[in-house]
Amino acid sequence: MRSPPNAPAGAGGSSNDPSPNPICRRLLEKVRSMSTRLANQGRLIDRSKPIEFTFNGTRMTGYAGDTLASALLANDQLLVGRSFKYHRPRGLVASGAEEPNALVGLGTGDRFEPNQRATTTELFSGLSAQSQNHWPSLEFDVGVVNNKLARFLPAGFYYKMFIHPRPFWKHIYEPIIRKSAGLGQAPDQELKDADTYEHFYFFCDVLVVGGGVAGLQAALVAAKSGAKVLVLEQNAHWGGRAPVDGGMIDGDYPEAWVEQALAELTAMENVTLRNRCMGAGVYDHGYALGYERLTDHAPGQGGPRHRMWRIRAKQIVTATGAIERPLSFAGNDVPGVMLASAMRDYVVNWGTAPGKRVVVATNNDDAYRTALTLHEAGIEVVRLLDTRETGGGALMAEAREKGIRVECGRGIAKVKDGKCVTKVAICAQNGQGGAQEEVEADAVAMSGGWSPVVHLWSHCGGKLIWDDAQAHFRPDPERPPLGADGTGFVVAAGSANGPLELGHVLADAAEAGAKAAKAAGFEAEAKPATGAAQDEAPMQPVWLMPARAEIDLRMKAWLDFQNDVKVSDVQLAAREGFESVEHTKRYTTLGMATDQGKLSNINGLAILADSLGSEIPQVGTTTFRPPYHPISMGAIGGEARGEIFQPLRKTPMHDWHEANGADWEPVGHWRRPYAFVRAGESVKEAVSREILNTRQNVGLLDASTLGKLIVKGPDAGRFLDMMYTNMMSTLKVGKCRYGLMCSENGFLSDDGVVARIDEDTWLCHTTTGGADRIHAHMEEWLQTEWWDWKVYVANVTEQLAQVAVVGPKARMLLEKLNAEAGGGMDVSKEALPFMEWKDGEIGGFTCRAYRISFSGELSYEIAVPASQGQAFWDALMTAGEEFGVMPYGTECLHVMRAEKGFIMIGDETDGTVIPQDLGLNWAISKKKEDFIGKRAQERSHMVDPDRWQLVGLETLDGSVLPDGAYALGNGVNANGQKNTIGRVTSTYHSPTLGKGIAMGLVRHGPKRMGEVIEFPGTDGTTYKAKIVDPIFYDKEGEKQNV
Amino acid sequence: MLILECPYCGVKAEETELHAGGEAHLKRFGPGSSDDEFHDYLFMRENPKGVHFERWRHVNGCGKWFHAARCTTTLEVFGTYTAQTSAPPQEIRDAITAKRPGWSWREFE
Amino acid sequence: MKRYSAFAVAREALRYHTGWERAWRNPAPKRQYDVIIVGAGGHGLATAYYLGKNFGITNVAVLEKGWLGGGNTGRNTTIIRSNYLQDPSAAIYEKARSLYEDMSQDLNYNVMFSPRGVIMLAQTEHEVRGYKRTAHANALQGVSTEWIEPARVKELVPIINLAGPRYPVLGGLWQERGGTARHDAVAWGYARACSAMGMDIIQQCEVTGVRSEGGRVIGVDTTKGAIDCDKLGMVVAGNCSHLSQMAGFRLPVESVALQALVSEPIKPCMDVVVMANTVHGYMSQSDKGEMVIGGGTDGFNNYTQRGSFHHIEETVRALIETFPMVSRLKMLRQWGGIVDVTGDRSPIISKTPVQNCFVNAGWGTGGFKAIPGSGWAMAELMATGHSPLAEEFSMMRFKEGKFIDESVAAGVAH
Amino acid sequence: MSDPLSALAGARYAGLATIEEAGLQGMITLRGDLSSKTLQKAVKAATGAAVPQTRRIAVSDTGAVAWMSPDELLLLVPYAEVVDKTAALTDALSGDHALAVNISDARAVFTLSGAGAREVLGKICPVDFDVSAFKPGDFRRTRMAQVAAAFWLDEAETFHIVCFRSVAQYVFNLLMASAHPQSKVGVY
Repeated sequence: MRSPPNAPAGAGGSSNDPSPNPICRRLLEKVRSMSTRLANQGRLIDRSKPIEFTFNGTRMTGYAGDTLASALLANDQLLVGRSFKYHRPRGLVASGAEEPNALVGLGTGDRFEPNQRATTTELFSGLSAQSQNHWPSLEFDVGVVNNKLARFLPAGFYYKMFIHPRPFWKHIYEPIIRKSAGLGQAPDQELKDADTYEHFYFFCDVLVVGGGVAGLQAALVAAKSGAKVLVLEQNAHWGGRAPVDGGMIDGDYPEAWVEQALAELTAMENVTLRNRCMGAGVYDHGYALGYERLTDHAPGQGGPRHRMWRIRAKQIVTATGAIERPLSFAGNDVPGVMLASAMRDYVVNWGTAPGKRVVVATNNDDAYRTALTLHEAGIEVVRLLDTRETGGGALMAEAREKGIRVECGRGIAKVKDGKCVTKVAICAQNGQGGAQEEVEADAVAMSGGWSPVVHLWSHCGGKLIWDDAQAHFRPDPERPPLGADGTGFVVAAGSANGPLELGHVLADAAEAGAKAAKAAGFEAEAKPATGAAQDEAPMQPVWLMPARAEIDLRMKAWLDFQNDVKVSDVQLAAREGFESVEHTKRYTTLGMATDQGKLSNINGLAILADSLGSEIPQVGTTTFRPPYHPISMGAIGGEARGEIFQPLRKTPMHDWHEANGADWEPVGHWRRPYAFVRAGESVKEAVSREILNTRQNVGLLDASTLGKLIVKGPDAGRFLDMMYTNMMSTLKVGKCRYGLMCSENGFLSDDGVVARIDEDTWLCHTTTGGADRIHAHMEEWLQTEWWDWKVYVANVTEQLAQVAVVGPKARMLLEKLNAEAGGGMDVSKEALPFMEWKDGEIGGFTCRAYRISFSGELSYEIAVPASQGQAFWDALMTAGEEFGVMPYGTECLHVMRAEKGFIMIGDETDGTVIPQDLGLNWAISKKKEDFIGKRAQERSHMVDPDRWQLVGLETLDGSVLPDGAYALGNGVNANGQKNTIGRVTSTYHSPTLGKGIAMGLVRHGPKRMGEVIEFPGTDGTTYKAKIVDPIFYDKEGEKQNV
Repeated sequence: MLILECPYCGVKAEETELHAGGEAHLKRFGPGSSDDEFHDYLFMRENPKGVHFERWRHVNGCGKWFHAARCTTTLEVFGTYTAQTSAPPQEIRDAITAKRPGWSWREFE
Repeated sequence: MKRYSAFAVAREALRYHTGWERAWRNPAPKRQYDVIIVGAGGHGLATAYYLGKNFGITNVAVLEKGWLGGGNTGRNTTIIRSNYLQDPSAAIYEKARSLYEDMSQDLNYNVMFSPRGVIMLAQTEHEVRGYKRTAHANALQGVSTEWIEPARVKELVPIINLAGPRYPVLGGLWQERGGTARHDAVAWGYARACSAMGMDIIQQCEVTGVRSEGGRVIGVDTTKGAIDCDKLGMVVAGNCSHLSQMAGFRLPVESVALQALVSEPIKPCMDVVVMANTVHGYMSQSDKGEMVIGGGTDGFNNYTQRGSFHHIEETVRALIETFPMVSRLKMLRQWGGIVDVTGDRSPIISKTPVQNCFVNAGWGTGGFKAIPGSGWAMAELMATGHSPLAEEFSMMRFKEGKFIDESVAAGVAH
Repeated sequence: MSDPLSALAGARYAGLATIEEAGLQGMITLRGDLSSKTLQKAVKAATGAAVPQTRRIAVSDTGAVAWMSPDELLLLVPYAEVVDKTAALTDALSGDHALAVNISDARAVFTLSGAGAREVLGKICPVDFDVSAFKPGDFRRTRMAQVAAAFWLDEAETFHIVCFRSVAQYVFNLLMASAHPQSKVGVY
């Protein structure tokens, strides 16, 4: 007897422990006794490397090289999940990405992932999987009551039911439906994904998707032409189906040829090979996504879990193979019914027996390979049912020779319902399902023919044609997806292109490789390897088994396994007028499950066409959408998470703010301190303190985020006159002027102080976050409208750290700094008057100082090189100590400007406000013929005297008006909405004045000074406010001008 | 995911390096124009199914605005050219004619 | 029309559902109709339905070049809310929302309107102010909406990460009676009801020309022949420029691709619709369990129904930041639709320079939620020449500078 | 004046490639007519290098000149000399329509060296880093994940990366993530 390959290494003790504890031993024995592992076969598994895993808490063992699916099968775990709608027990149907049933919750905690396909999950040590969509357990699921009611729940039943009474949908019906649908559990809401992800850009001449023999053949031809080639294979292993399907390539076994092709490709410098990397989608202009799973087979090993390749290829070869179609007979969803090719895979690749007595049903020759494989592995083939009256070709002869009982013109009437296959009723294919014989079997292999995987071909608009002989859609070479140059950029190769026979596949793939290489600009020669396989008889399209099955059979014949769509559902949809394939899909949910109809689409189409009395090509297909197979959201997001979710812009003093209590406010990608909060203080208290201190002593504001643009050239003045509503060309050198910018649509878009630096140079300040936008705005006009004007613009925002030194003691502070440095810029009123600027040194720092004020106080904005910003800030803080200097944040800035009646872009403006609304007519030049926005402001609605205009607002009791409140007018409008006559744009408590102050836009406002208007709050209170002048503080402007 | 070749720096820029700037060759109407002229200038766009001329800025690159001739139903690009012109250059128009005989767009054909 | 009900389903079950009749007839076009609606999407079918229901006009054809409900109606993220800022928007979206409430009963078709609530997250001070302003406006507009604090947001959306490192949630604008509906069912329900009123829904019938005489519309040419009409309504998102050109006028719209995606289905984990505008992502969970996610629009004219993938990336990373569990879900399917965008991103429901020819277009990214209100207003405008709901949405507003700009309150128009 | 500070004070990380903040670098934005003899002379005087070809950088012993756009160059000079050199350029070009601005403090500069350098950038920039596609002396302005950046490659296969100062930390973190020791792609 062979010693069991799985020595007790993983069973709890070390491998040389002679006495594992009794419980473990018992478990182990149980596992072994249930194993369906075959003694031989299993080319992908390494029997010297057993791997422990758990399924629904039960410990099981598999081998390195297993998928979770093959390991479950080897542990005789036939039942793997429950279906979406009827909660029917389901087993494995397929062996790859097309599997609809075997979806599990994988992993735990911050590495849990729902809906993972067992067939594409490589087994690893410690894997823990849970089956889905059942309660309380997989074996006993109360949801199966839906199955009993299936007759009452046909396609679209919910559109016809649950209509009355109205509240029941939201409160009763919908919650129940939602809970019973939904498949896997949601990941824990409080945990963050433990893994990281990344992207990678890659450029190549030819991208080959698929590492089967067709992909490798195409890659060889393309690579030999000198083209830069990238080959993607979704599985861990190369070679695709060929090693399982047999035949000979260049006189050798396919496996050997694959190895040699790989060696050859690996040796070529112009070739990159990636396995575990799926071609997920094809997009315009040669863009393709590769989805590389780096650590899914070994979680937690460090490094990114998935890498998304953003590929630009001149040409894309889709060598994505073909997928076998199920046959539609009653009970085709019972666990143990499997695609014939999948069954062959499980035997050959993983050495697992899906059963001991198998019925094979087919309409083509390929399933004979399965029968022969099973036979060879010692598994009894009870019957081979061939729907074709004359049966198959050479393979049939071989099968009969080996003693396999082949019956032609036969099919399956039904498989007995249950959690596994027990009995199979056999009937004439061309009948209504009257059973002629019932055989005992524990598995069924079915083959309804093959459909090329045309997804990637179709994603970007490639069209399909119907192939009558093979009864499938294949890429129409005349109508490929078109690239940037208007020519095709995708070439299908091998069975993805239609050919199924090995020799044809290789020849077609070589042609495809050559075609792609040539289209990418290389000279290529299509020299295929020679493939030899047995001749096959033509397949026979079979869309229903038996062909004239009665309704009770059709209601049990599944098309879409996961979404529980049956033949009868599609027929019902057609009967009710859902004739378009898109209607049928949506009405029945056919093909909308997580397998996206890889198994069900063509079968469903055929049933629909038949129901409509139409031909399949006339019915057409639904649109194929990316991705080919679901890809992780993590991979799509890439590296952008946590700290690097988005760029965070920092001023040179950012770290100081952070260390000194900054309560941050996001402004674009910048962070600005909202206030500097001290220990024991609330944010609100901090704001009050900052305001009072700045008004009484001196405050510092980090104004570095304000945009600073240098505009220079002989035409700069003329240009700025177009950009601003004001006249900037007449500004004198050394002076500053507050300027407004509008969009061409007339609305106020930005403001800031403009300084004239010299004869042909201006410096324009923008709002925080406005720098890039306004810079782009200027460049746009300069490059696309006035390209003959001589103006250069440079954005110097980040070159400078800018500090506003504000308050009655600001000058004293600067003078002290100068004194300490032994001299510096004269900052007296005479030397540097209000609205002027000067270059020089303050406290030893080279700087430019502007006498401008946004607070109404004596104020200097001082710009130093960014590299000196922190040092300058430190110097101001140190020297200012005796004057009570404090930093202040944006909220203090906002309140102080509101006290002064200064407008704020984004508060008083919202993209619908023109300068005229804000009483800013003084800043709109009447002398200029033109500026951006001028013509727009002449339109009828813009000159309407009823436009709301800026005023100040004060509540009668000194309280603060609610933010965003609207002023009530009389009556209602034609739609029954209460009329409004204005709104609050800014509202604050002013600690300076000890009361609430607000600004707002009010209809005829400036003419209604003193009137009291009402603002209904959302709290049930109506606030009364008096219309007042918007300047609440220092109306004469004496303080800023001292 | 378009690729457009910047005519200034030659980079075959992918869309994320570019900023789309709407229809090309607009004639600006300012003060003195009629309401209709101004309205059409600001809001009336060709929005064709087929050949279109549009503005792009190589924003994550050389920063220059340029023009592209592109088909809106296939995303085929016929060519890119300087923004400092008020009409598509002849070689661009010829390139389009070769692919889309009989095309027209505003006054151009 | 046979009524739908649980009893009807049970009765049919006993005879294997062989007795169901067609949901809508499949007629050949007549020579003449009182009204032709071009476009059998949600808006077009709703227009026809309310023409019949509210005005008794049933000699109506709805022409569709593809299959009904196959445009943006069948490819949007199904969000329904009405807490818009500006009066005209609030009026029409609230009309629509209130019609959704009774739509299943009205149409005898379960459109699965699910008033599960919609939250728009405020993640900057600017958004906080914008949404408070909207709440004030809504109170006067008769739209029920409410500003809520972060703790309440977390209660409603347990999967949210309130303290995201970048944009902590500062609160939200909550509309409890907003929600979602089954998009296809809205089109199918209207189609079935229109058909039952005797209207002809003619699919696979493309309009190839618009005929007019003396500045007045008289009919259309189609791939199924010429058809006369007294009045013509154009309700063809993604094609309105094309169609208006046939009628001899232009529209201030541009067509761009808008994308959406869904995750694989999971058990219920989010009962409300969440929109996070600062980071550009919105998400709800369908009754099937899929997380339905809306992406952004491309900046360039596009008729391919395929958008650029970087918008998907932007949306997904925003959602991962807002709902960390999303990271371990998988994208099942992505798709695109063509939306028409106007100069102020608000729609046009308007008379046109051609007499008796009306247009309903430019819904941008927000059309689904408006369907019944839009159909109601368009029907009223076509039947009577005047509709208070449509008044401000006239295409003349662009000339006057009288825009309806919803972007002003930090919100976006979807 | 105090000692000037660069954005990240010489931060360093070694993974798939070595990332180093390069400290202060004198940088001048020069806009003007690149074909003008006066300009070419002034550039040579400031940097010792000639005006480069499109998307190239010209390096001399004392400085370098990078092609930014058809009317813009980036001049690299010693940090200590940048103020004077900017003034000298302005002087030399006073008769022309030109603009010279010191932007040394507006930027951060990183070097990225080692065998994995091309791959690290390939994760975050939509640029072909194949040795045949990106060569020493090539200069490229592009997008680095979500920010604008520019870089060039020197003869020692070291990339020099320039980004805005405000996003220096973001770029450094981004490069660190891309250079994670267990994230080798292995294609270059």
